Order: sequence, then C-alpha cells, then structure tokens
Amino acid sequence: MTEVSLLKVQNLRVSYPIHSSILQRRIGENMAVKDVNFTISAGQTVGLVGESGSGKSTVARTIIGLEKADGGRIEFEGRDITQSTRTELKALRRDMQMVFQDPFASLNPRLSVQEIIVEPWLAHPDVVPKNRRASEAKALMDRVGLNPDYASRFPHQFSGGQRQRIGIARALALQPKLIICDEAVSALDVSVQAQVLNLLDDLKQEFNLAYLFISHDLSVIEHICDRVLVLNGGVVVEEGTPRELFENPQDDYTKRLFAAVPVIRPWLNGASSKPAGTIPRY
Amino acid sequence: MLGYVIRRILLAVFVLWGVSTVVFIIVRLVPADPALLIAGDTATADQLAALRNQMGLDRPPLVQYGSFLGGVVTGDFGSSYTQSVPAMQLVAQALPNTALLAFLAVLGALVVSFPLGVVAAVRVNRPIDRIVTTGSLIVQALPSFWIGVVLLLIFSRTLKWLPSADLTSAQSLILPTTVLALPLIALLTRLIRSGLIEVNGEGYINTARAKGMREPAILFTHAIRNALIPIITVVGLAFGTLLGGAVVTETVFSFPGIGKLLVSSIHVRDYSVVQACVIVIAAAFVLINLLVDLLYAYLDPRVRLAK
Amino acid sequence: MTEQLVADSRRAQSPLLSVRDLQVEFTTSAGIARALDGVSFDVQAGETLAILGESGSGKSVTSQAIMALLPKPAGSIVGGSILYDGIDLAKEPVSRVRDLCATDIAMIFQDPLSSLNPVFRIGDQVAEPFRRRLGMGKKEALARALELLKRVGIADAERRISNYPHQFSGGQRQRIMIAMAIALKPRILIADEPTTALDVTVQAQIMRLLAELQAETGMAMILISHDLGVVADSASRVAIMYAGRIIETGGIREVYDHPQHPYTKGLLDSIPGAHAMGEPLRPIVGSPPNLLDLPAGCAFHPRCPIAVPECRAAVPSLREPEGAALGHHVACIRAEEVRSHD
Amino acid sequence: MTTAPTTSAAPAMTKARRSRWGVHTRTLVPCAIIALIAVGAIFVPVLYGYDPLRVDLADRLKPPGSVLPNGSIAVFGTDQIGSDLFAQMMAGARVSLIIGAATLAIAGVIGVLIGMLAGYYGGWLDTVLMRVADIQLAFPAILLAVLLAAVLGQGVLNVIIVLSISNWVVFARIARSQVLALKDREYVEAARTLGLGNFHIIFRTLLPGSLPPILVVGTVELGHVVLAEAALSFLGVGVPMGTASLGSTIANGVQYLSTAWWISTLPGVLLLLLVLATGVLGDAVRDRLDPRLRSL
Repeated sequence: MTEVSLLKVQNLRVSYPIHSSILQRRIGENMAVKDVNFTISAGQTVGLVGESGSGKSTVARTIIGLEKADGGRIEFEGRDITQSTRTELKALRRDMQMVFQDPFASLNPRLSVQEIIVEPWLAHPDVVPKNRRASEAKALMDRVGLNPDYASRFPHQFSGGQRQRIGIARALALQPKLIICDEAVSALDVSVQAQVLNLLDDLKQEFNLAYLFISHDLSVIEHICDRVLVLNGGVVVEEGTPRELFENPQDDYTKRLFAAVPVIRPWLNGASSKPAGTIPRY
Repeated sequence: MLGYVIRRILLAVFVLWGVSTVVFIIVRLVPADPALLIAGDTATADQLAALRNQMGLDRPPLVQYGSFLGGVVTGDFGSSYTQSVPAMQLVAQALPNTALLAFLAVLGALVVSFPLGVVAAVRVNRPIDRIVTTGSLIVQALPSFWIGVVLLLIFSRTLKWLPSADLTSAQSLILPTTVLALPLIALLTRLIRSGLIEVNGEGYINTARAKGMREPAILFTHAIRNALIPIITVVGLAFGTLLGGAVVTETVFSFPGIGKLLVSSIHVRDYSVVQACVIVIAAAFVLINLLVDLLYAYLDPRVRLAK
Repeated sequence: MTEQLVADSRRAQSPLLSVRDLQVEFTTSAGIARALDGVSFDVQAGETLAILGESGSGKSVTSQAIMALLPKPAGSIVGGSILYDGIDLAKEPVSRVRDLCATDIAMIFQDPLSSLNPVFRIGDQVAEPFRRRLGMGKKEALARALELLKRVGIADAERRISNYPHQFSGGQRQRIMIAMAIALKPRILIADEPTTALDVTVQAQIMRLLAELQAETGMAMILISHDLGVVADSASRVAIMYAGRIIETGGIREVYDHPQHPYTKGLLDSIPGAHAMGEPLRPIVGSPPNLLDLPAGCAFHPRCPIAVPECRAAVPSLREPEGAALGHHVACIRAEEVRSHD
Repeated sequence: MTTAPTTSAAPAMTKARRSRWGVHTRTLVPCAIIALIAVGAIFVPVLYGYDPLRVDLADRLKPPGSVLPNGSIAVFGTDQIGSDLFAQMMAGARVSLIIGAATLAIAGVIGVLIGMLAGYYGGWLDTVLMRVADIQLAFPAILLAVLLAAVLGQGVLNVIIVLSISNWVVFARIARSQVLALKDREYVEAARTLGLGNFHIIFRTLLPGSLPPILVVGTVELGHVVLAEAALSFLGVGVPMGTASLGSTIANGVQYLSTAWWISTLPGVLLLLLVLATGVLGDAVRDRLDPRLRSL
C-alpha cells in the first residue's frame, strides 16, 4: 500500500434533506453516509458490502458524481474532486466509469448497441477519432464477448447477461482507470453471473483496472475483491481482506452478516451437522 | 396527515388568490372603457370622469388591485351596470340552480358508470366490454352543445315530451342533467374499467386468491377500493369540466344558472358580473378539489399515516 | 441410513400432492411458449421439496399452475394432472381449486409489499381467512389473527395489528404473509422465492421461521428459489428445472454432492465462494434458451460441455443412472459421464 | 429473476397480438377520415365558390337534396341565409383544422419545452410551473377560454391564442412527469456519468423517451381543441361573423330547429366524426406506443 492511491475517500458524509410537510422547507437531514474512509490503488478491487440502507450505493454514486457530498474529501489521483468544476469533472469522468445494476434499465432502449458504445465519445471526442468509432465499437463488443455483427441491434434483443456486457463495453470505451460496479451482477442468473465475473476479472488483468465493487452478495464479494469494507448504517464497521473477514470477523454486525450467508453444502463444513429438513443454523 | 391537510388548505388559498389576480389582470386588459359602457356614448367628459372616480378606475392599478382583492374576500364585486344590483346578488341567485344541476349530473354519472365500468373490467375483451368502451369513446367525442341541441330537437320540439327551458318542473332538469352527465359517464366508465384491470395484476389480488377467496368477493373488497382511490381525484377534476360544461349546457337550455349568467354578461360586457361568476366558479372548483384531496388522503392510509 | 429408511417408508405411502406430466403454455405475441413441458414430482406429508431454477425455467409457473393462479387468458394448463387428495386440480374449475386454497394448500410470494393490500389493516387481512372461510365473527377472527402475528414474531402485536402494510419492514411484511398463509393450518405451503426481496440477515430469520412452523405443524413445503444456498438447510429433496422441465431430482445432499446432470454441475460450479478463493469460476457458457425457440432434443445441449450428437435427437427423460442413490433421477443420456467434483 | 419473463409479459402480449390487427385498423381508419375531411376542407369551399357573406334569400332553408334555382343540388340543404350547408361545413372544418393544428403546434412546443426544463432542473422553475398549472387548472378550460376570448375579442388568431394559453399546461405536465420518471432511470444516469452535457441529455436522451405519451396527448388534444373552438364559436366568443365555423353554424340553426333541423344537426355530425377520429387515433397510438398508458 505504499504506491500512490488511485482513489482516496476521507470522512465522506452524504445526507438527503428531509422537508417539512407544510412548506417543504428543509427541516433536517437523513444521513445516508456518516463517515466513510478508504483508498483504492491502481489495479485493486475493493468491495463494499452491506444490507439495504447501509449507504453502500450512495458512496458509489457520490464518487461518480451522481450525488453531492456534504462533507469529507474524495481524491482521484491526488486531486480533490468534491470541489471540482464542471469541466474538471468532465475530464475525471474519462478515468472513472460505472456499470449499473439493472441490465434492462441502464441501456437507452432507443439506441442501437453501437450507438450506446459510441455515446461516450460524443462527450469526449478526442478519445477515438470519428472515422474509427464504428470499428472501435465493434472491437469493444468483441472484447466483452458479444458478436460484433449485432452492432445495429437494440438492447431489448439481448438477454440480461449480454446487456450487462454492453454496459461493460460502454464503460470501457473511455479507457478508464477505475470502474465502479454498483450491484453489477446482482440481477443476473447464477450461471450468467459467473460469466460476467470472469469477464471482469480478465479485463482487470488486461487493462490494469481498479474496481469499486458494490454488492449485497457476500460470496460474490469474497470471490472478486482484494479488500472488503463492511458498511452498516453509513459507517464502515470493519475492513480487511476477504479471508480475514470471512474467517475471523471482529465486529458484531459483521459476525451476524457473515453467519447469515447461506452455505451451499451446510452438511460439509461441520458448522451444521443437523439433518436436512430441520431448523437451519442462524 | 395534519401537515398534508394544512398544505392542501394553504395551496387552495394560494390558488384562489392566483385565480383572482388572473381575473383582475384579464379584465383590466379589456379594451373597452367600462365607464363609457355604462354611461353610454352620449355622456360628457365630466360625467365619464365622475363615473370613473366613482368606480375607482382613476386610482393607481395597485390600489384598484387592493380594493379588488378586498372585494373578493368580502364577496363584493361591485354592481352590475345592466341590472343595477350587486353582482354577487345575481350570482347568488344563479348558483343554487347550477349546484343542483352539477350534483344531479355527478350522481347520475356515478350511478351509470360504476356498473358499466365493473362489467367491462370483469368481461375484459369480451363483446360487452367492446360495446361499453366503444360507446364511451363515442360519448366522449360528442360536442355537448350539439347533443343538447339534438336532444332538444328530439324530445322537446318533435316528441314534445319534455319542456326545454326554465326551472319550472323537475322534468326540465332531465335534459340539461343528461347532457352534463354524458361526458362524465364516458370518462368514469373508462377509468373504473382500466383501474380495475390494472389492480387485477397486483400481488395482493393473487394473495387473496391464494387465501381461497372467490372472484366476486375479491372484486368487491380488495380490488374496488384500490381502484377507486385514484379515481376520486379524477372525479374532483371532472367537476371542472362539469362547471365548464354548465356554461355551454345552460346556454343551450336557457337554464338560469351561473353559466348562462356568465355568457350573457360577457355579451353585454357586464364585467363586474363576469368577474364574480368566474371567481365563484373557480372557488367552487378549488373547494371541491380540496375536499376530494382530503377524502383521498383519508382513504389511502399511505397518505393518511405519512409523517 | 435411518434417514434413508424413513424417507423410503414415507415414499411407500401415497403422496400428498402428485404432479404428473404437467404441461403449461403461454400465448405470446411471438408465438406459443411451452413454459412447463412434462413436469412430474411428488410431495410427501411433512417434507420440504425445493424447486430450483433460473429465470424462465418454469419454477414459478409450477406453483401458479397448482394454485390456479396462471395469468389469464395467456397461460393455461394443456396437459397432465395435479393430484391432491384424489382430486385432479388441473381439471377442476378454478372455483373448486380456490376452495382448497388456504385450508389445504397455501402460498407466500416473493414481494411481501405488493402482496399485502395497502388499504387494509394487517389484522383484517390476517383475519380474512377466518372470517371468509370459517365464518367467524370479527372479534374472534381478530383474536386468532393476533395469536398468529405473535407466533410469527411480530413484536408488540397487540398494537401493530391495526397498522397498515407500509408501516412494516420487508421482513415483518413477509412474516405477516406467513401468518396469513398458515392461518387455516394448510397441509402444504408453497413459498415462491420467499426471501429474494430481503436482506441476508432477514432472509436467515424467515427461513428459520418457516422451518420452525413446519416442525410444529407437520405441513409439507415446496420452496421455490433461484438460490441453491438458501434452500440447502431446510429442504430434504430438490428438483432442478431448466427450460420448463425437471432435469434432475433427488435427495438434496445426493444432488448437491454428486450432481449427475451437466447443468446442475455447472450451476454448482458457477457459485462464487463455493470453492477456493482466487480460482476463476467455471460458468456455463451461453444464455438460457428462448422458450419460443427451444433447441431440438435436450434443451441444454448447446451449452453442454459433454454434449454428443445423440443429445439433439430426443428429449431425454428422467431416469435413475447407474450408481446413483435411490430416488436420484436425471434427464441426461450422459449422466454417468458427469463426475462429481467434491 | 424469479418468474419467467413470459409470465408477466404474456397477458399484455396476447392482448397486443389479438388487437394488433385492431390497432392497425384503428390507426388507418381515423387517419383516413381526418385526411378526407382535410381534403374536403381545402377544396370544397373553393369548388363551390363559398362566400360566407353572400345572402341569397330565395334559397333559404332548403332541405338536403334540394335542387337550387341555379341547377345545382344542395346535398345537405341550405341555411337561413341561403348558403349551401355542405360548403359551409367544409369551410368550418377548415377553420377547425387550422385552429387545431396551430394551437397544438404552439401549445405543444411551448408546453413540452417548459415541462421538460422544469422536470429536469427542478427548483424554482418547477415550483413556478406547478403553481401556475394549479391556478390554471382551477379555471375550467372553457371558462378561461370564454373569459380570454371575451377580452381579446373575436378572431381566428385570438382563438388560437386563447386555446394555446389554456392548453399548454397539459403538454407541460405530461412532459414534466415523463422527465421526472425518466430522469432517475439508470440509462439517463449512465449518460451523466459519461460526461454528456445537459443539452444532450435533455434533447437526445430524455426527449425521445418522452415522446410517445406526448404524441398520445397531442392526438387527443387535437379533438379537444376542435371541440373548444366550436364551443367558443357556439357561444359567440370564437371566430367573428363572416368566418365559417361548425360551432357558429350550429348556433345559427338553433332558432330554426323546428323548421330546418339540418342546419344544427349535420355540422354536429361532422364535428363528432372529426373528434371521434382523433379519440380513436389517440387510443390506437397509445396502444401501439405504450400499453401502460391505458389509464391516461
């Protein structure tokens, strides 16, 4: 951890205002994220786990600029991006991309796959010159495992897993250094989820990508992450490598969370020797 | 809930202020000089000036606006220059007639549209549903003044069954009520039908089925209440169409309501009466919608119990 | 070994629910989709059967067919039988099936928020089966509802019985759904993805509650899920579905430890965390098939690593492969080739 | 994830398939009717040499099918000043369609623009828009039109202005609600994370997504505007004397109801046909573009 960190989040605080019911004045705030600190180095995968309401998605959305931070610093390659102007932010977007949860909602239904992948270059025209965009888009499709012949098809003609590949291709288009995956595989069937996880793994090696991986699924987090942060009520309650956390959780909440994860073959690891059909362990 | 009620009431007050202001501005835009209208072309400049002074037209606009708003609050809209009585008095005479007409129309519309909508929803895409939906589509397209004329032609002039004008008997209410209720029947039938169909796909309907409830019981306990709550709001808004429709319908049937008063006042440029009519109709509409909103909130626990 | 004997003796009795060769079709704008194609299984009194599958596999359609909840008019049973207590539910009119609902077969759904009527107090909703089906008075029915709410773990039930669904958390809503489902002491409870919408800690609580209630009442359970892990603790038998057919069924340990169908094996290999960390997952290639355009023969053959030309020839039927445990059936002509990897 | 997509989508799809032929017919037939009326409105008055101000007392109140002294046949009869009713109806339809199209264009463009901006940016713009809409909704549409028309005076342009003012809110509200619904969709957020500007997001991402319901509303509103114009003219606050309008023709015929029923009835049938065509077309467009808008 001596190398320069790619992303550094310090004392991040995000709240949603509560409005009074009469005059819609702001009378208070709901703290979604209270105090979150972590760093991501280049090429590293950091996982954020937590249950609904833990603030994990808010952290991701604040880093990418979809929500505003109320306090704290977010540094990307040493620059504070919470204070950035619009133009600075736009430049930052090139280095930081996002893959969304819902493969059915995250692609504009009115654009073809090629148009979807080319769209980032409309915002950043210098990345790929105009005359090479079509071929580059097809190359990206090929890289994420989609048949480039389908470039003119529309999102609804693809399955969930294929759509998520389109979303990944769009994120890769700007050659980012960090990709934020917000529940990116949660909506996929297990057999397809594994394909996408493997694709993300391959891309990481190939482009030296760093991931901020947000998920409620601990087994996915365990599989893909180098470091894991456990969020509860907007605070990081525990941090460590997946092995440390799974084998020796310290915090009470972490213990409860990990104990609740269903085990595929509970009869194997001795934790549960009860015959099937009786009370499951907690 | 209390916050919601207070917010709704504040909003209603604000809207009434807005309506009054808009009416004030529009009426001040009138190219004709009200004083000239009243005094007539033969009046001398002195007479006109005196009349202007009496009507407050020579005062600064802001002062006029202030006394106008004061008048709105106290119900004083000045005198009708054609009939030399307070405008509000004319409105007060006409209002109960229109209220009766509107009430009968809404009642009739509910009585007719409810079974039609339910039958169409239960037999969706069957012949009866097609007849009901097509029928309501046609009825919705009927120009109300024209259908009024046609009914008048058939029942009053040709068959001589029903009287055409005045409020002399209960029979004379039948045609105007029908004309007024028709578009509402069409609208409500369509809404009740689509509301029920939409609710039918909800999870709690399946839950009720899994509880072993029969379809009619599900329809009348679980489905109707959920389908009707959003429709209540529409009924409130439909009152606006209804009050607007009264303007046309009353003119066709020479029915002595506020709509006819408004149109005839516009023709003789009696602007104090016009102002009074418009503001009273708008106020009635705002009031009804306020009540509807409160009813809605009361019926939907998600709104009633929201903090 | 004793377990096996108990299971065998049970099997000797006639099953509580027996689904035979069930076929369900959906009419869509693009054609007719065979959502279920020859599904057969038995449920014994007191046991828990897990039906597992991915989206489009037909697992939820199975429960909808049993409860006569198939969306009309698009979905309909076109063949087979659902035998319960000597009655074929597939052939009975809907109203007859409804009479059995709640008293004999009950069901809970995935999304507890939309499954509860937002405009009625939860007490009234839980009391509804007592009032409608048993003709109880309001007071008595509410008293029974209160008991049930206490039993499923709603804290402060006396007060909360007059609250509305939106005032409860997701886990509490599912508890209320469970209370409603077990009100008339059904002999079979169908739980369709009961924990999918819930957080993992809540999921564990709900699964535990279901298992406790089953132990108390002796009802049979059909657990429908996409998650192989969630059912592992409570189910005794599993049926794995793919493209509208059951492709493997048997005792849960037997199937999980020694999967004999390449799809089951692929599923188990796809689950992250099920094997050593850092090792790449071994996913199944390709995507689940389109029900409107199923591959010829075995629907899985285009994605199957060990497919042979014969796989295209005919749809394989369930059979007991050599060396498999009793009751372990697989619909694969190459089942013996599939090696377990434990 | 749980239920097969087939189960949830299936009922809607069956319905769609069953009514596809229906949707096709329901689009074509009203389009043909509107086109036919439009063609008639353009050419018939010219062919008949229709002059609204010409009085020909000898030809007054002739019933439909009468042969006039000059040898021509008045298919729909003549009115109280002896002008041919068919030509007059078509001239009235011309005014209806011109006013309808112009009003839709003005109210639609202004309403959609303001609605989208208010929905996208929120804040004071949105608050002002919503309050203005609240106030305007408190005037029953015809009431506002009557009041404005009374103030502005009669005239085709004035009717267009009046109806635009009372209709833009409909477009603003639907555009705003669409933008609010789409704004938080992941694909719109994705466009923001890509660094695309507000202009691109509003006009290239949100506008295409919002169009279907706006088109539906536009079609239905055409009928409403035509009706409103006729109602204003019927009340005598619409188009001026000397300009044909279905509404004023109907009003003129009321006095002659017992002697010449056709003057009031026939223009109403044409009006009904025109409005019904837009209603059916609106329904068909809605079914075709987005079945979820059924309840609109």
